[in-house]
Amino acid sequence: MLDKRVNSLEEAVSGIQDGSVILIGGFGNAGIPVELIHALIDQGARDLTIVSNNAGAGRTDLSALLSTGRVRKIVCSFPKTSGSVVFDELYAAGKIELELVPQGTLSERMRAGGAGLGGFYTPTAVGTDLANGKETRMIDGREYVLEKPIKGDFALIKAERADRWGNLTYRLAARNFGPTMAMAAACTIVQAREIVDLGGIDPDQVITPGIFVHRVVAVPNPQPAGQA
Amino acid sequence: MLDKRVNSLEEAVSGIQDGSVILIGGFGNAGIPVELIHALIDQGARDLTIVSNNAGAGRTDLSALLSTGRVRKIVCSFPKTSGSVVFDELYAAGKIELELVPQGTLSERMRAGGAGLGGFYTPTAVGTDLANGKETRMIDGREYVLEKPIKGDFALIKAERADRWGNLTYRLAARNFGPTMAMAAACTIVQAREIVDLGGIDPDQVITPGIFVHRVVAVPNPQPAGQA
Amino acid sequence: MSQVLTREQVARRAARDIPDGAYVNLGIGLPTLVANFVPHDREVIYQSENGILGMGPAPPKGEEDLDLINASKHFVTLLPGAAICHHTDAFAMMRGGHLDLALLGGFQVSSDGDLANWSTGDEKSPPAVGGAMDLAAGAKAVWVLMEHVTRSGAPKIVERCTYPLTAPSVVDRIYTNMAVIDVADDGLLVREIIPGMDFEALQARTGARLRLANDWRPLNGV
Amino acid sequence: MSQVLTREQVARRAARDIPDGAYVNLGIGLPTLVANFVPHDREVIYQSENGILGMGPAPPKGEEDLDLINASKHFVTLLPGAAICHHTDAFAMMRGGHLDLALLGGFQVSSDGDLANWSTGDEKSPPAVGGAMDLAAGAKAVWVLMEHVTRSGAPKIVERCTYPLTAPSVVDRIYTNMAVIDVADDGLLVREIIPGMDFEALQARTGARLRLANDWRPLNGV
Repeated sequence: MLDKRVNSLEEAVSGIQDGSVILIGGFGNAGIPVELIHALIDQGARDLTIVSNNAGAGRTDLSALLSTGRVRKIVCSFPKTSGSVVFDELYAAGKIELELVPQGTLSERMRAGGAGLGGFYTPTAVGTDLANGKETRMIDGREYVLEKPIKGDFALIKAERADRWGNLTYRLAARNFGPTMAMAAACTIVQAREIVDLGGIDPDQVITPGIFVHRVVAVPNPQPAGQA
Repeated sequence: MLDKRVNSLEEAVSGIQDGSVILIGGFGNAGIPVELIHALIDQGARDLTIVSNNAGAGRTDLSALLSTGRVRKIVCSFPKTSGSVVFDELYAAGKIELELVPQGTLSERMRAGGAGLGGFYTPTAVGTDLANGKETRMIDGREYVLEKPIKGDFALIKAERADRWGNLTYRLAARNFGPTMAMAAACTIVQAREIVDLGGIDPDQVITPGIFVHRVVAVPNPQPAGQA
Repeated sequence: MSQVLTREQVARRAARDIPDGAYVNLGIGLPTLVANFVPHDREVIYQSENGILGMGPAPPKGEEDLDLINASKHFVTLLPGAAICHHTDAFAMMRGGHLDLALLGGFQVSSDGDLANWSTGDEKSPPAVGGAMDLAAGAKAVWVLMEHVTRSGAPKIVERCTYPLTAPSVVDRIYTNMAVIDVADDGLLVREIIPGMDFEALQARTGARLRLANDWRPLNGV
Repeated sequence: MSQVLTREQVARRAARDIPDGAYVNLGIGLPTLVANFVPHDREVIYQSENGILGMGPAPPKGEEDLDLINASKHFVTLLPGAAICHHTDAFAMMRGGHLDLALLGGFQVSSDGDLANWSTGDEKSPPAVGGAMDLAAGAKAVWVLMEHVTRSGAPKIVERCTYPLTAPSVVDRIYTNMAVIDVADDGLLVREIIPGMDFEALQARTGARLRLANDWRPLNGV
């Protein structure tokens, strides 16, 4: 029987090794897997590379993870926000490495990782500092930058509904990076507000097919992200 | 007011010029926009390049279009099927040009066209005749082939439900190439079984967002494809 | 004596030019105000990089939904006919040339239409780019809304940007608190100037050579 | 005297090795039969390139749905828990290494695991590749199910494929009507031979050098 459900947040994040690359969903405070991040903090893995659009706000979730000092590097598009107090301190102190990637390129690089591609040519960032040192190429009269795939060892994702095969739906703009990160990680770990029986999600309405998901844990009342 | 609905199949295919590249949805007989194809035949555009997974079956729809002699070239992955009688005759007579593309590469090339990418590296077809003459590259120890985007001047798509902004849903495996082709064409023309009011499709359940669609015509009782 | 436009007036002026039925992405800051001023008889579809097409106005207080925010992380609503997609598809819309218009803020715009709007090059502050580069490179047309000069009076329209570029040669039109300027193939063409300011005065506040359109008009903030 | 396996017996033998919970794509022809023989206590998820995950068996006559076909264009059903996706996502599954297993037919397999299964190189007939190359290049493991020799008795397991390749160095295991053979790093390793056939007889019907595994067993079609 194929059953991806696990009984606890602790079990959900078990086996995350030091040095892992972890993709963490969310944009602003929507779609952030708050409970999984706190379980990861409790689990204790260190020397992590985190790929996430923002670098945390307030003091909880991603900021709380950063403040443990266990994140070596963050790959993101928009680390500096009004609420990114923890990241700002670490960055100013030289205690965290930052790889800044344009948001669409970040998302597309993970998609390439998930889709088995070796890289792609994008017009984004051509002629800017963020293309410095990158290979460029003229194709049909337009200049493009070569970008390489990003793969995660793990992904932490927040979904609305799941079944035991790992099929997922999301709620509104909390979907954001979830479907792409799920594809791009060797082990995709999902917290879902609700786990339904097989067949409880209309096949036409599945957003992430279960093949991209490896563990599902129910978190019926998730906490909001970015709290003080 | 943004209203993509048109009142007739004739209006839906108006303005398709000779020499156009037309993406036509469908896999086997599922998802083929039969009525739009017959409207295109009536419309009379010639010297066409058709991009579609198969090359028609039976004597109707895509086969009927091919038999008009107005298709110069077909780009597809699987032209030869048990029912591809019309294509087989044209091909044997040297009356149609064929560009054979592995199915996933065909789909990915159209996606690249729709997503504004200049190309991508795929492992598919490496070391085979279908990579002959194509640029290859080692990336992280694996060999890849460079593939270029495909864009359509038009796409003909079959959907289940649409609204006047062009949002679409599809039914089961009739979805196939629809969402990707919709992204990849300058003018995407859709036949939908039903046109509903704005708000009649749950925002979380839209499969093709309206931005990728330009004309919608209602065809409440579409004919099956591939008839004799 | 000339009176420069308020931020609201700049937004109002730009709003007048958004065509009915356009797909539009509004950047953070001044561009966000534009939605308030689009004439009610036009149906404009707003896209947000986080996967929303068909954004509506801010919700009434107390009705905010944590799962419905825009790129500025402000609460929004959905219009009937809205669609949700994932991030990669949202950026396919942006990069792939599907948006009719991106209205963006700017630090500097050059006479070639180069845009600098993501970084002041301050090494102390961590850089943040978000979706600015994708949007600038990908939208069918890019309009920049900004003050004509900095607080200290330095021109923001320049021969060559000194701030790090967001994208080269992408800006089509500039709406400032003093003028409306097209970025044409042969340089900057002034379409409108605020009443009371003459061309020479505008040129004096601009770091690149301007030309005055034959059919130029007074810029009315409405 | 040895009795070669029927097509059904080959399918039945391969089915025994499919693990519980595996994501599997079954190629056109012989591999399609495998689904009929997977033990009922195993939950196997079948993927089809046209956007189906969780395919069930063929529908009863009269209950066919025109919108539910598999890669062979035969009517199928959906299991509870099935998911539909578009073609590009379906091939992301295939190319991206998400499928545990692809079971494919074969014209030829080489001792290096090269697979030829899409074209006989016949110039008169139009070529057709479908999803064969994506699947062969992308699945975590590729098993080939085929007759051991052609109708005229020529070996289909060869040192070097003479037919056009589908993908080089991808086959992990071969199930024929005479043997089960692993494609190991150091060559072809025979795991099972049909009763009554000895290694030398198998080698004589094979165009590449075989080695016999120490723990080889008789191949029972069950």
